[in-house]
Amino acid sequence: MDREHWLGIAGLLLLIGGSVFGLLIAPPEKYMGDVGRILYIHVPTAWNALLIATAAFVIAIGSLVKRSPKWDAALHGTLATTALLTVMLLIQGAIWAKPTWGVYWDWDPRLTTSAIMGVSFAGLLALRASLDDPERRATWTAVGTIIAYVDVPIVYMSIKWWRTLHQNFSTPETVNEMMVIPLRINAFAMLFIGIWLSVRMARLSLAERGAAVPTAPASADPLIAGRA
Amino acid sequence: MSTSPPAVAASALGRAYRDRWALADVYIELAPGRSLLLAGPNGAGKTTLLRLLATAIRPTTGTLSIHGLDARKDPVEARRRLALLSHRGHLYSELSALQNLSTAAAISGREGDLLGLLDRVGLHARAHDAVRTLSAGMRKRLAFARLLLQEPDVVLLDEPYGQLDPAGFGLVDRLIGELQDEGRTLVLSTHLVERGAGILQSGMVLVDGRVTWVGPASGTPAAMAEIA
Amino acid sequence: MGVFAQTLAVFRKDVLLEWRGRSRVSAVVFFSTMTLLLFSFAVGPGREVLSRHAAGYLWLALLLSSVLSLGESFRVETEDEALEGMRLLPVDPRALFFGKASSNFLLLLGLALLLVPGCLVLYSAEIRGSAGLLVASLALGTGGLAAPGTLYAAMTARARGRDVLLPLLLFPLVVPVLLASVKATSLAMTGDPMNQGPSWLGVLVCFDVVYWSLPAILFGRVIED
Amino acid sequence: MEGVIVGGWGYVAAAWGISLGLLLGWAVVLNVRLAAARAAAQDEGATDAG
Repeated sequence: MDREHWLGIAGLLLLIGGSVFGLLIAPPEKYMGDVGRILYIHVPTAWNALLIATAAFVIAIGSLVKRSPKWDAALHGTLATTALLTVMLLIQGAIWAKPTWGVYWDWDPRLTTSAIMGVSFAGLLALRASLDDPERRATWTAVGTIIAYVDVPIVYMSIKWWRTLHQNFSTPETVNEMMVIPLRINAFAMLFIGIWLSVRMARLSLAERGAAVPTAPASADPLIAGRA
Repeated sequence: MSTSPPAVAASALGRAYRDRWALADVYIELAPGRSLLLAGPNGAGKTTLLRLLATAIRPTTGTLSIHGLDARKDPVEARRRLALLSHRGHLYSELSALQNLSTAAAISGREGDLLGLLDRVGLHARAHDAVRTLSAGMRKRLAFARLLLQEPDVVLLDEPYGQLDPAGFGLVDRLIGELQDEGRTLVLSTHLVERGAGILQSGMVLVDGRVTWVGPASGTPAAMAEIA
Repeated sequence: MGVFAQTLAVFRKDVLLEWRGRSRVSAVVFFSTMTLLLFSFAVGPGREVLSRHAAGYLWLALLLSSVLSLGESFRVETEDEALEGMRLLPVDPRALFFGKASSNFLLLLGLALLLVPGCLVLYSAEIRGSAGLLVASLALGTGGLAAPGTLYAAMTARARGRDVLLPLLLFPLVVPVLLASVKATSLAMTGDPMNQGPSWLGVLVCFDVVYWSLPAILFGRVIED
Repeated sequence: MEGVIVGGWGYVAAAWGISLGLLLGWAVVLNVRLAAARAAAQDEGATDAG
């Protein structure tokens, strides 16, 4: 059994625990009522999407420096996981926005930034899929990831200046203990599951890349051209 | 033996594409002013070797130094001393022959009698015509002029006789002779083994990405006959 | 030989290429004019709506055309592997980037300036703010498109399905530039009583610094083989 | 204190359901593809050896 399965199992158990706590035990939110429970999955998803995107950025730099298939596979894994979490984030955000703001989409900076981040990362996955040469694919994915990641705060700021209409999420410090617990549990649950998914994707990426280059047989007594 | 470093020193040079070695375990040690003939059937790795020597592609294994400069650490300096005549023309088809030359001259910071260069390769009359209107043979001549412009210490020629008419053959022979007289180092690949053997010093036969024979150029036709 | 002199040489070559290929450049101009027309068909002939959103349509037309001209600028480079020829000269890759990006910038800016009269005529837009703000917003905005566009065009020119990949990668990236440019251009067209224009220009300058420096660092890795 | 939202369990169920569904679906797809890729690699290895 691959080692990362322990993380997957831990994440799954935590997610079950956090869900039960968040959905059944924690009291309804003061203003949003039961709809506020969406935050117990939404906020951990958001944290981890950003966290794993940051990991992708760091891995992209590493991949440019190291030029090794393993770094590229790790980058592929974190990119795919970020894209998945971003899609979840958008759907949760839209569902949360409907009862809260009355519309599914309100050009809120965070939601819009997530959408743009999702499209950027999906674009990188599409770029990967259209390249055959593994070295070029690795370099270009890494370059694209660095640029897309650096762009995230720029997009966020620009949309914030462009239109400020956001109702801030409650932060764990200002809500009561019963609300902090499911947030924390689910944050770790999503982190573990995110890592598990990234590692699985990285393994898949390596496996689909095909057999590793066999080491070239070096002759003990090489023929040296040009001496004659 | 002189104490100056070899013009071309390759050690265990190899390049893999996916799980296939296009070239592996190549050793070259070419003193300044010497010349090397590359022979071998189609797909043997001659072009890959020349592109590796030209720093157009990165080696998967091994080291390359040009006049003592590590080609990997200091590619810009290495490129100052070498030039490649490639299958690919490296020409802008919209620009005129002269404009192609003047662009290359300006970017590499060289000055010279560009019209004189075109005269040397027999293209003087077409200097102001767009490259797109030139025949394949004329483009080859123009590519040759571009190489001469760079005054390379190490001259890399990939199939210099390709696409040329008999007059072109004579021109290439003459130019190669001049380059040798000027003390430049030559690496040349050609299917016209007899022709190459007549004007070069050392020889090397590649089959399937491996070096199968090295020796004096005069022995190359016999070595090629053996593998045929 | 410094990076600047090399950049200048590359820039000169690219301007020359654009001049030689001016029939293609003019096709891009017609395309962008066509998009301006299409927007009015989509929105309807209401003069008031059209003039109010003229800046937005102008930038969308520019964005759509930029993909064509950027893609074209690398088609001539990959046709006969001419870019590889440049790369094998003793040249700093940053010079190749800055030269290419500058010529693309010049082309887009020219296109933007050509589209302004189109907007004035078709959308009955006016320049109620300052012309200086208008030109500055167009220049800073097209600058923000040209640099990352050059980097991504260098990549997608050699990928399968390049025609869809370039906009897919470039458009989300340049959203900030689009937002800020539309705001600034719009202020120049509809009037700027609160004098917000300069702060949007400042924002664009910051974006341009990021969008020109980061790709310049990464370009060398993108074009290597 | 205007607009305390009452009810809304439908939204909660949709958000959690879709999220967990996506996670689960992706996990299954990923592991099936990985198993297939590994099986293919093993086949190839067997033919190479044989």
